[in-house]
Amino acid sequence: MARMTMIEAVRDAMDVSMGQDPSVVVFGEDVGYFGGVFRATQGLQEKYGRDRCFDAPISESGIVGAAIGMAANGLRPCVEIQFADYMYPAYDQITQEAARIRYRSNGDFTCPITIRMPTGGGIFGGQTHSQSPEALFTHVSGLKVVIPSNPYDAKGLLISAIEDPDPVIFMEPKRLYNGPFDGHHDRPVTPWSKHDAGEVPAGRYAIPLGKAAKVREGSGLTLLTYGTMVHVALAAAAETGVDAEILDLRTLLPLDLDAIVESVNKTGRCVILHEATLTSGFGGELAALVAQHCFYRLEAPIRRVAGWDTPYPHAQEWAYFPGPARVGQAMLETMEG
Amino acid sequence: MARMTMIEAVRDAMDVSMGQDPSVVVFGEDVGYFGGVFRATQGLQEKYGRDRCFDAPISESGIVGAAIGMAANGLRPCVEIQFADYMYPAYDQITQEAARIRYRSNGDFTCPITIRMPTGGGIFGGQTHSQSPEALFTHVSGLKVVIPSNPYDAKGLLISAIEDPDPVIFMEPKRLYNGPFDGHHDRPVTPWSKHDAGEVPAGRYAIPLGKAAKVREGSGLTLLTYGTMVHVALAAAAETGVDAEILDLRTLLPLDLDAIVESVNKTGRCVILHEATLTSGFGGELAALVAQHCFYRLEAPIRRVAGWDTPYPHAQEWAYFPGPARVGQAMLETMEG
Amino acid sequence: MSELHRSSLSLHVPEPEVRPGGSPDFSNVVIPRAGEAPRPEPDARAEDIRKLAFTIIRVLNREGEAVGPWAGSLTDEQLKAGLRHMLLLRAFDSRMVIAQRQGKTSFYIQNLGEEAIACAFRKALGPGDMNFPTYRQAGLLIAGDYPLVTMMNQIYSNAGDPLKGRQLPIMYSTRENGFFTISGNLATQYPQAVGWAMASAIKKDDKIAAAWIGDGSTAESDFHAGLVFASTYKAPVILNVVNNQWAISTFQGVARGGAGTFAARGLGFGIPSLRVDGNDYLAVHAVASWAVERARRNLGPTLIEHVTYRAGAHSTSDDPSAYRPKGESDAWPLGDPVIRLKNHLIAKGLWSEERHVQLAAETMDEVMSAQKEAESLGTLHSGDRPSSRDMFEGVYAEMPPHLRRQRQEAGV
Amino acid sequence: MSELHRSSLSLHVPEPEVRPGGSPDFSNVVIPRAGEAPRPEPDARAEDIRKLAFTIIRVLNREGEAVGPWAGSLTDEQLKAGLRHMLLLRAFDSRMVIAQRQGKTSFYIQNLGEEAIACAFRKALGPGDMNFPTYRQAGLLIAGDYPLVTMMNQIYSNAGDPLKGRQLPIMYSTRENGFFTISGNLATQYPQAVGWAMASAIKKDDKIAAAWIGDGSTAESDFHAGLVFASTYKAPVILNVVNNQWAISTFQGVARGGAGTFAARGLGFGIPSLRVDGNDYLAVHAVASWAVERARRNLGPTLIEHVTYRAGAHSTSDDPSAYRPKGESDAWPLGDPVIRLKNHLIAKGLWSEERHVQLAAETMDEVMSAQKEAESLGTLHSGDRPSSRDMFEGVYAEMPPHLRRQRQEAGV
Ligand SMILES: Cc1ncc(C[n+]2csc(CCOP(=O)(O)OP(=O)(O)O)c2C)c(N)n1
Ligand SMILES: Cc1ncc(C[n+]2csc(CCOP(=O)(O)OP(=O)(O)O)c2C)c(N)n1
Ligand SMILES: [Mg+2]
Ligand SMILES: [Mg+2]
Repeated sequence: MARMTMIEAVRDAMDVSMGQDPSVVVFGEDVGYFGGVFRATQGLQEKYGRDRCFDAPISESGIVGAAIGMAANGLRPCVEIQFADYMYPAYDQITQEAARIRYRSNGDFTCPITIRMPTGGGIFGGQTHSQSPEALFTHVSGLKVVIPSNPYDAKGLLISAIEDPDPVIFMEPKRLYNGPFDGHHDRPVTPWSKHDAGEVPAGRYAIPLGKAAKVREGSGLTLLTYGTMVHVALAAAAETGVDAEILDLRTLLPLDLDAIVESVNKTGRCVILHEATLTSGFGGELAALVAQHCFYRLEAPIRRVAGWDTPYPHAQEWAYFPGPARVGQAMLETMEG
Repeated sequence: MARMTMIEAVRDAMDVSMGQDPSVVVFGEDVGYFGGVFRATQGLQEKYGRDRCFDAPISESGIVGAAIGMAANGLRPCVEIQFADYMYPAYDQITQEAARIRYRSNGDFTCPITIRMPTGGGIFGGQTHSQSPEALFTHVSGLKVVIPSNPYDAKGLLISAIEDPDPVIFMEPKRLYNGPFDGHHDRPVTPWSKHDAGEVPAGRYAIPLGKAAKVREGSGLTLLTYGTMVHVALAAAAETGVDAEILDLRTLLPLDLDAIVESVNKTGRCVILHEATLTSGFGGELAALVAQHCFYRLEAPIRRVAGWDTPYPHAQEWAYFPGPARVGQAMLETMEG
Repeated sequence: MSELHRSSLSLHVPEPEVRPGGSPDFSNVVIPRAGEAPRPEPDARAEDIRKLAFTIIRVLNREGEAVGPWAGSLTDEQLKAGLRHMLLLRAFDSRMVIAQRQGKTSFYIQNLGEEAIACAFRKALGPGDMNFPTYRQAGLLIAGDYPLVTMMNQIYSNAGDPLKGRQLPIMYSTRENGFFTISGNLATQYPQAVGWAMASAIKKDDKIAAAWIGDGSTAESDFHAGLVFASTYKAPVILNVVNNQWAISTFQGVARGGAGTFAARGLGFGIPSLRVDGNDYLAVHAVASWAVERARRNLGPTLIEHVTYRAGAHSTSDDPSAYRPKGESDAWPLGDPVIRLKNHLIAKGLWSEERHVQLAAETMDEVMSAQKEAESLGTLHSGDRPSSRDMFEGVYAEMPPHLRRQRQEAGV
Repeated sequence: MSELHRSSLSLHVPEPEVRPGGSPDFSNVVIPRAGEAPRPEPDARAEDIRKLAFTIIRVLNREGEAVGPWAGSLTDEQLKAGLRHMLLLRAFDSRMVIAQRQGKTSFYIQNLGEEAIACAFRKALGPGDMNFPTYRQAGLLIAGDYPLVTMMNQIYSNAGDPLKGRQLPIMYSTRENGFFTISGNLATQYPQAVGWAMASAIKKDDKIAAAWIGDGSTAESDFHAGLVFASTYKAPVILNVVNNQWAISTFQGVARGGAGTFAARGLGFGIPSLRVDGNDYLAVHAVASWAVERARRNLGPTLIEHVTYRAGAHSTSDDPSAYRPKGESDAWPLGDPVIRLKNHLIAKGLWSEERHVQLAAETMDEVMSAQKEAESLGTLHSGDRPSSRDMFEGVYAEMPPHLRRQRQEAGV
């Protein structure tokens, strides 16, 4: 067992996967010699050779398109999109091709690929290094969508993603790479080495896709979230004293509906939190499910806290980011009715 | 006043717009000499010349990219994507560029473009001629999203879209081109010439974006829908006898929340209906809004009826399509509790 | 600062020579003589053979003789088999177009006039090689001896459809026969083919891939992505462009723009690029074999522009008389691939008009008996069909809970 | 069926000659002599001038003389102004890199080594022409006399930022100065530039557009879309490719693949394509003027590959010592654009080392006083700043109800 950052955990997952299965290949922009702009693939080219870890041309559709072809020919590509904000050129290949190869060929061809992408804001990255486009994937039948919130989960979930027989979108909250950011941007950052979830076992272990984690037991309300916002929610609970039950969804598609319904039926109240723009965000789906399945137990309106419906601004980053104050207030209001 | 099909109404809107404003140009795949695969632009090239209505190469990103540049240089392009299913190569240009030009340049550049696309199924078009990707647009700040359900609205809304100072996604339910399809695929099709909304005034008129239409007054429950499903909802109400108030949303972004809240607060019950895949569809957002704003008036869980979470199949089209039977059942269940 | 006198600009919008009402005119299409184009060594550099991207490699001359350095890649038996495949495909097309009109299926796309390309190409490939076809390469299946009845089952979405009714007619898929699942979205398969070939190289395998695209679709972005990856990683892939002059109603000039040919695009990537007479079975086979050798010897990709003419409508949803002149197909200077191969066999003394009529009748019989068999399994609106249950299967390897719930809700 | 002996394939992964630890080696970069390349008429056909896509057009020789047919496009005064612009840009960069390190802003991208390209190009354009730049063409603004302080206000996201703090630093926008709002997404601006130029032609205007892209970004799909549209509609646009050898850590060979040059890509579209010495202010200006004349005369697009070297880090987030050898920048055979123009002016008797030092000091003063002014308006984390209210404005021309509600909720 070692303490790792989330980047190290992600790298370790790829290392383990490449080590155990020669069909796993890794490529993307700057991932070869240099090891990626976030250094997630550092050392993999040296260890596994240039034809298993290499630089790709700056063509996201080419990267995903080639990965699909490789998967059809027996490989298990794990590719990197440098920022989630740059997945759009690949959106056609991801949604119209990868997601449907199995279905349209009735299993004659399959598409076991993993598409990693750093996601979310909080690094003053402006409109094109901050986006959280998960809802653009959760609407697509045939994809799986995973967002870890800590190093331990990141490694176990990424190994599961790479081993999964279907295409998995693996979104890495970049603000968590170095530590469990709780939204207090003006306070010193805690490193993962000071956090329990920074403990990452060596070797292979897998966390099943489709299972949420209860990161805080509580009875006052249920807070549904994922990624960076898990830590913001924890901070808000601590600061408001609201006895929130906090679910880290981890996999958005397929979703752990049972865990959600069980918790909301228990608490009778629900707050939903994500960093992405509110309208048509994944929070809409969550609210709809809760409203449907827990209707007779709900004691207060479901509240959503999310990024505003604007592009992600640069200077106003902290006014945009749904930090602990906004989350705390939504919790308190939800406790009131 | 003339009776028109929806295709004729769409064509008439472009004709009127091109006639009154020389900066309006129309292009897309096969739209020039031939007049488009659905014939929406028939005659426009002959009338306005080859440099105002012309064929584009098969490059959706090029079509939208070029339109953005033209808009920045004073034109008002109205472009056609041959099927909504083929908008994906343009998704980057639409969501990362068109939608954000005004914001990121603080109004120094703007993007008054209209992107028309036939949408929805019901024509045995299989996975790539049947999709309803509206939720992939409603999550994008800076876009407007319009879906008409009849010829009268189509013309008035398309004129508004073309005149709008911002980018508008204009989705045309192709199953409605020739008549108000109510989901009974095994019955003869009613033509628009037999329907009141087939009455389309000559010349310019505009229907404001962002306003829903109440297509059926009722007190039992509120049904929220748009496009083809408006007619399916009407059929289901007639067949079940449920006294549904049916709102045709017409514009999904910006949404007419006031009309929705007013109606649901009155009826206390709500069914949401769309053809797109259920999970993370626009119905999720609608349900979340209703659950939030009408919580204390709701007497039954909000039900969503939608396409299943599979790609749009070919042979099983009518099992996939949320027809009057499914809608009717959801209405009855919602009346019960 | 420019000191130029500024004259006003105007937009150039390319248009075909002739539209309905006019008479077909291909006088601007330069057709080089058969046998003229040289045959370079397969390890030639793109720059050294660039002329082959601006001519048309042809083997069969007007007299039906096979001439020049590209001749001789096929035995007599293979030639006769080729003729049979093309006739089979033509019969298949004609029956399926009628079946669609009869409402037995929703949609069909035919290959009329372009039969030589896919049929001959298929014979240059080996077992385990993989095509990434468009909807207009049914010849790959026919020449690969894929069962006609299975193709029809797919077209009818009937109980025998290997794709369970999920796909639009003619969107076949068969890994075993080296035919990747067709996509309705144009061009997406181009980088996929390159990726497949790269995987072969990564695995140190000896299988190669072939990508397919139409003239109009080369404008799509994924065409570029495919070329970039093929060029960078020297992937063992053959990049086919089928230039049949039309993209629905849009003539090839709109996608081609100012370049003389589509093959020229490949040169911009340093990829050896050749144009071939797509209506000449022998030429297609020879050029394909050359490219296959390159790929197999790890010499990298080849781009082939097949010059042909879409003699039929774009699809059963289309009526070309609205946008191209009557008789344009007959005026097409490269002729008909079936007649040309027939004449060659006759010139060689291997064939006769009588045997041809007989073969045509035989292939039609074969198609009709396959059709009968397929229809006994059902058609789109009657007989046995894939179930609604099938609709919910295969979205994922394992059905997740939400789909299970939906299937229950659907009561299937 | 292939009869070939099948040997196993292997993947070709291009790599630069040297990595950290090695010594810089540009011996494979062929540098033609200055003055050697011919200057064709602007209405030349792409095919007839294809050699210009494989050489490097150069004007300044080793002695600092302007030689050959491309010389002579600039007056002495213009040359001195060019030197001033480049020095200003260099001073600007050096101050802003420091400002970023001091935490006054979040991010910066410098132009070091590439100053000649944007500075000289800008002077070939006329009023009303429009650039669609990347983040590495600040020289367009500097040479366009755009106020330094406004640039800095944008970089600082301060109260004077014309973009209200919404954009990442250096993502400038100024319609008035012919500079389209920069996107963080690579290559998207290429088809937009072509569209802008098409609009000019549709309006029968006389304004032209210039598209900009880096070597690495030519792999993006939108590069292709831009070329297709430019080629088809003969749009009055100049398609610039700035080949600075690197795309973050990836050397240009990964995007270029098997083609000898990036200019070769343009030839595949029948677009006249030229390579120019990007570190030679005179050559860039001459080639740009030639392309401007082509566009203005409605002769269509031109592709220009500017051959240069990214002497600095990719951005302030990057440390190039991790992926390229020390001293590679100094070994770059085309030298430094500032020194080369300085030497030319000295050779012409128009300049001296003293005056150069003086000019460098003057430009640095100018930058520093602009900086002082900008900082008086605030920096990213201190002083006056755009408000949270500004965040909600400008998403649409008119604020829709849901944004109004959100603004209220935010209490701003
Ligand atoms: C991404 C995308 N855009 C548009 C279409 C609609 N479409 C189908 S076929 C076709 C024409 C293709 O022409 P070409 O590539 O020349 O192939 P051909 O039909 O001639 O074989 C078009 C525009 C599509 N299927 N996919
Ligand atoms: C669509 C997209 N993909 C990836 C990136 C990340 N990225 C930013 S700059 C860059 C390298 C660009 O290199 P090049 O085009 O050569 O331009 P240069 O930086 O050398 O000027 C990359 C990969 C991006 N901004 N947009
Ligand atoms: Mg074609
Ligand atoms: Mg570069």
